[in-house]
Amino acid sequence: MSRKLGFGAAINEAIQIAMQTDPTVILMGEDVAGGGKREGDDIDEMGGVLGTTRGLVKSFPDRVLDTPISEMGLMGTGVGAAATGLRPIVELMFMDFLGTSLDPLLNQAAKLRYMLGGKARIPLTVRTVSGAGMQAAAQHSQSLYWITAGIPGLKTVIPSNPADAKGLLLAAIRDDNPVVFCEPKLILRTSGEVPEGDYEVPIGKAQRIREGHDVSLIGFGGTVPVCQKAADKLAREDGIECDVIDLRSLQPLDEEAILGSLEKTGRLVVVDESTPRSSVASDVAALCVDQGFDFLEAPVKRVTAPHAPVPFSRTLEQTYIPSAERVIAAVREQA
Amino acid sequence: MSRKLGFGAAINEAIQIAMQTDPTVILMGEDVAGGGKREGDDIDEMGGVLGTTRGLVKSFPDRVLDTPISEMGLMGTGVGAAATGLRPIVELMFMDFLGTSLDPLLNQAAKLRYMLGGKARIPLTVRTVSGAGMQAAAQHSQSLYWITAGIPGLKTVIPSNPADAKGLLLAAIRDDNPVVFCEPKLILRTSGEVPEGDYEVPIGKAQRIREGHDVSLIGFGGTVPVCQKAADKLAREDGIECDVIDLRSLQPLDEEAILGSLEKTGRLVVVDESTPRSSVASDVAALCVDQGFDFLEAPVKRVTAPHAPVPFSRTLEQTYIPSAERVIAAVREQA
Amino acid sequence: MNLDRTQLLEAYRRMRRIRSFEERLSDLVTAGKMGGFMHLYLGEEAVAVGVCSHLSDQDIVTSTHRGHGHCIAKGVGIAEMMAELFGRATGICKGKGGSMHIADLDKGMLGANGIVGAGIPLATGAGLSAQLRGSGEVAVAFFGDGATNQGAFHESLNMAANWKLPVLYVVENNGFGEFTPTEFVIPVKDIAVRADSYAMKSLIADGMDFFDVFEKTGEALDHCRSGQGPVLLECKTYRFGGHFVGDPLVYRSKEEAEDWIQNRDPLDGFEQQCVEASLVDASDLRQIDLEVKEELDAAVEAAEAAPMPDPSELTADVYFEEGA
Amino acid sequence: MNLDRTQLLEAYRRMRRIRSFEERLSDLVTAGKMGGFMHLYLGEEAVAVGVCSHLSDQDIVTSTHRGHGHCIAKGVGIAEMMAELFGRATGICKGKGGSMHIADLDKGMLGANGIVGAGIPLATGAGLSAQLRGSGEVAVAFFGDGATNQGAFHESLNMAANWKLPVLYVVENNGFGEFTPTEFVIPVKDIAVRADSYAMKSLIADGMDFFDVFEKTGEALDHCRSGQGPVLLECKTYRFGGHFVGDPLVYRSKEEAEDWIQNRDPLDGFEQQCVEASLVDASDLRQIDLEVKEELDAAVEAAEAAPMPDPSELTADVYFEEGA
Ligand SMILES: Cc1ncc(C[n+]2csc(CCOP(=O)(O)OP(=O)(O)O)c2C)c(N)n1
Ligand SMILES: Cc1ncc(C[n+]2csc(CCOP(=O)(O)OP(=O)(O)O)c2C)c(N)n1
Ligand SMILES: [Mg+2]
Ligand SMILES: [Mg+2]
Repeated sequence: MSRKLGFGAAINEAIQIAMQTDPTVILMGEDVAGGGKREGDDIDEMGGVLGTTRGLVKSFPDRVLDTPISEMGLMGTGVGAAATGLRPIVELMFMDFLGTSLDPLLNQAAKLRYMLGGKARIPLTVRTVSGAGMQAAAQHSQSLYWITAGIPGLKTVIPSNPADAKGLLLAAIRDDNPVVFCEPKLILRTSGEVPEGDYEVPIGKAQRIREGHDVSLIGFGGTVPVCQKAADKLAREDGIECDVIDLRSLQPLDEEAILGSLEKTGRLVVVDESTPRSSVASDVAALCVDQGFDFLEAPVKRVTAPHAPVPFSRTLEQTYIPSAERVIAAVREQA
Repeated sequence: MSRKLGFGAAINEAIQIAMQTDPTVILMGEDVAGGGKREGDDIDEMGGVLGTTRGLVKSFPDRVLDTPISEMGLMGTGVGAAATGLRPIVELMFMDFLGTSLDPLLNQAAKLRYMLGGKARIPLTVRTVSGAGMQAAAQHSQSLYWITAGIPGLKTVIPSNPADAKGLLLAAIRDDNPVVFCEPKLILRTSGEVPEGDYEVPIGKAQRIREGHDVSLIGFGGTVPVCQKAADKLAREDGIECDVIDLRSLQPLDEEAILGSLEKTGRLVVVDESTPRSSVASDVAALCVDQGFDFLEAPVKRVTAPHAPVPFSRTLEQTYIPSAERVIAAVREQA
Repeated sequence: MNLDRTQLLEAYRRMRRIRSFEERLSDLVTAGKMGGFMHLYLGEEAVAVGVCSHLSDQDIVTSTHRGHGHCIAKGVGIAEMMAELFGRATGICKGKGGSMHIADLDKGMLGANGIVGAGIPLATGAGLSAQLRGSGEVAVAFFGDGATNQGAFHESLNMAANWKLPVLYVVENNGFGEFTPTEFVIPVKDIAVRADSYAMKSLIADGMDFFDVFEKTGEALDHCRSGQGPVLLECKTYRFGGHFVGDPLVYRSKEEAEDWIQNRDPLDGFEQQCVEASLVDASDLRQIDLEVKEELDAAVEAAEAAPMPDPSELTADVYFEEGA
Repeated sequence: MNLDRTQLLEAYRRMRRIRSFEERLSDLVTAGKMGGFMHLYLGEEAVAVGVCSHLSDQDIVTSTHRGHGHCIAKGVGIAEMMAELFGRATGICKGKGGSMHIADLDKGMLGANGIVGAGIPLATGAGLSAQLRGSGEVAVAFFGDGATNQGAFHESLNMAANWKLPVLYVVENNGFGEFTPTEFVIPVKDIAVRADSYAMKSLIADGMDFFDVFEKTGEALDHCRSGQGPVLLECKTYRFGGHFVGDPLVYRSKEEAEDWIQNRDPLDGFEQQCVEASLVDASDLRQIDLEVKEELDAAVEAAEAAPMPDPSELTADVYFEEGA
């Protein structure tokens, strides 16, 4: 059974299920309850700055914790709690706030198990909103998953639709490793079919969402709809059939899926919302020119944001975000 | 005129010259003076945890500032001072401490000029020690230049010898952009010829350090000697002549130098001390398979650290660091 | 209190400008004419204006996500600000910054900041710069109660205290950080006590009372300027609107808000005190209200007519380039 | 003070173990037999042992770069520790952690930490976990005076105070952070006053006196365990050696150091108090000294004979893998 749910509602449902099925799951972050614990007849909760976690504090009053604005402290607290018997979901309101919360991820969560010779387990999930698209400007619009995906010891996932959001989040919460879960602004307001009940989408597996033999389009998160749109148009206008792959997981990377598609098509375009340097897009291209060298019939193209901060002005922001037009141009360039 | 200097002494000399020639240059960081301002006949300064800045506080007592252990605060203070008339050199003792100092770099220094529509200038230099090789273990051995190189608005440079260290640091200090200057542990104890006086090595220009027509070896910082060693052995044992390029600057990247070399050789191996994901190595490979596609005669190989934290044990650490043997194996694989 | 009539009228003009500017923004965002995350300063006008009335263009201020008030109090032009918020090429930041990054270095305004607490070390650096250059300038960091829970607050105040930097730290305690009441996340009644951790001077002002803020700021700046080091000034205030434009305000009681809005409006309070003491006439203030309205109409009209930024701007200003 | 003879002897044994273990390390590093960045706890033994004498294996401690003392005080075996510092496969962390990451979760020791201040939020999380699980356990964060200038300190203490977490924050004020005297970077005399920013209970102990540390810890833990929230305990102490092994110690006066070493040695002080009060005989202590020496000789011998880690270990333990 499934029904249509918004992206946020799917996430909310996943947390609800995780907390019901495991008493050690807690949710903490800035305003995840949001007034929810205040007394007063005319007082209600906000459930997060985007309303995603609304209702959870009512179901689990002791396990939904509003924290002070202290990202370093709250992230480190999450890591400490994860190492000692809880399974915390930490909300980092916007991914840009990695700036104030990096150490507990980079030097603690990611390394504790290794440094302790395998004795520790850090079942921590970090939920965070990433990317541009809401005119939130330079400090609230970054796609910094390239940082978390680059850090050994962390996993990073990014769903492209509500059903995957629910299943990937459940998998992330139940994973015994620290997992960063990105919620891209570009698709935060979309909705889609979401299965009922408890299910997981495995971490590390990409999904083919359109079958084609001419060119591989590799997208993830908010760029998946962009790839789909480009594929539609290329099929219609150029008769080019795209093999569209949704990575879903940025670390581990499903190398098999990427190389398998490349083997079939010989041409590949990777579409990444982040800036180009040190990017997942570069990793995909580098994989192709190493393991997939013999399959390559054309240059691998990366369609990314420019090497620039995210601008505020709507017209500039729209130019900043990878578009179907740019994907189409890249494909045509290859042909 | 030149004479032999250690890597640290070359850096010290550059700072000395910069402070002499510009009264707005200041040096701040944890223990950069190190007891140097204490009274007492039997008291002397340490000049940094590795002694690199020894003597500077005596020459410039007001402009060499020991800070509390407060990386976020001191980095942000550096940014604020840079925006308002000073030209600070901030020492981040180890690059791993980006974990506690990222925001002022990521969200302030790198973006202020852009966000302010071009009005601000941030002439900030961040000196930091990077990489493995001293058994300093997981939290004091990371090569995190892939993070700073990936952030639009920052520049990142990494010298491979004392002469470049001096010239690149002078260029960094005088650059009106925030520049991250890495001092790799692998070569911190080496010495070499260093010109006297005031000179700059331009940021953004790679340098060919060995000419060859068979394969391009791209290295930087501590991997340059590794490339040289591999090139020597390949010439001797296999008759393979390597074109060895020292990138010197990781952002901007000298794409012309990389592609020029690839055009000549058709084969390329990039050697990067950092972990493989979101790496400079991936960027170089991605550049090759895009702009250099027509030149490629073999897979581009990346020789990097594994996707793992840096281990403590000496034997493991030595296996962790890219070796000439691994470079040679990569080249032979390509042939 | 040593403000002459001209200064009083200017202070009122700036408070009124903030009030009218932001009421207009609220309308524009609600009407869908303006985008982005928009946080309004309504109700807190006396803090920014009370503090900035002591400052020159050379003194640096750093601000927050709630930064329009600080800009206007510091003398930034509302026409360029309005153009910025419309994302136009004529904006004070060429349309690239927006509400959370609005700034004007020419006026010593180093920027609104989308990162809570991040302005605090920047101001500390500006204070260090002033001290080392011997310029006699001061730096002022504005930030909220919530920001005092950030590590950057602690680290900065400690550094400034050690070095006796000329920095005034102004905490605008408006009772909330987003939707969370301050007392849920700060276990002390007065944030000012946090200065004691750094042996730093602190003061508390009624943030709804321009005159109290002005007086306490004067005392604080005397301390800073005379080389005695930084001061933490807590201004008790209240935001009349939501955390952002569009906030349904479900998390606070309507009564509480009404009480502040009806009885503690800083513009009303200013008028009452001035008129009672015969310092200015009410008619002077009405005249200013009118002028501000006209100024604002013109600003909106000009902004709406202005061009959007050229696409080439996307990658301009990322780096400073020699000769560019 | 309610310690019986067995407990006293065990406390002494742990202090002596720390002392002898680290003196040995110093020799080994100086002789070039051991690598890495090594920070010794010599002189501060009474702090770790005074505090940990109150703890069980279930109570969590987090530590610092100067972590051997906390490990030994918490009951971690010195043979496995020694093997770790030699980088052997038999090390407590399989040779992957080394001095700055030495840890043993089975003993509730969550790890030394190379990042100054980073253990503080980890302990806060362990306290939150204890509270939510209703386990009755406490968490203890050990950290230096220098670490109290980190944002993580401020943020953690504030959080713990708001939530009344069962966490004891122990600041080991040894007068220096690396080479910088504490008074250059902390403008208050007693770090304990920083607790006031969070309305948190604080206590000060003589860190060279086991009995004072033990007593104050007892008071603090009663407070934590009874649900009244966290405590900041400042222990005034001194490190007898340099910041790291190899430190030339040019930045502090020899007299100052000699005074502490000659007159304030925590082991001497312990012995004196115990013998004077006839709680134990000096001969008991000499017997322990001997046993510790033997234990140590064996540990070094075993470690030197142990194999280095297999190269395959390089990429093992990066992730937890189902069934692995
Ligand atoms: C580092 C960081 N964390 C969280 C946020 C999200 N955020 C924006 S404003 C705000 C509340 C700030 O509260 P306060 O400092 O009291 O200022 P006020 O909004 O009340 O003026 C929060 C949590 C942010 N922008 N930056
Ligand atoms: C985040 C971070 N900054 C700086 C350092 C370098 N460092 C290691 S120990 C130390 C001094 C710590 O002083 P304190 O907290 O007083 O502890 P002590 O060494 O005196 O025990 C410093 C600055 C570090 N390891 N981590
Ligand atoms: Mg507030
Ligand atoms: Mg200390």
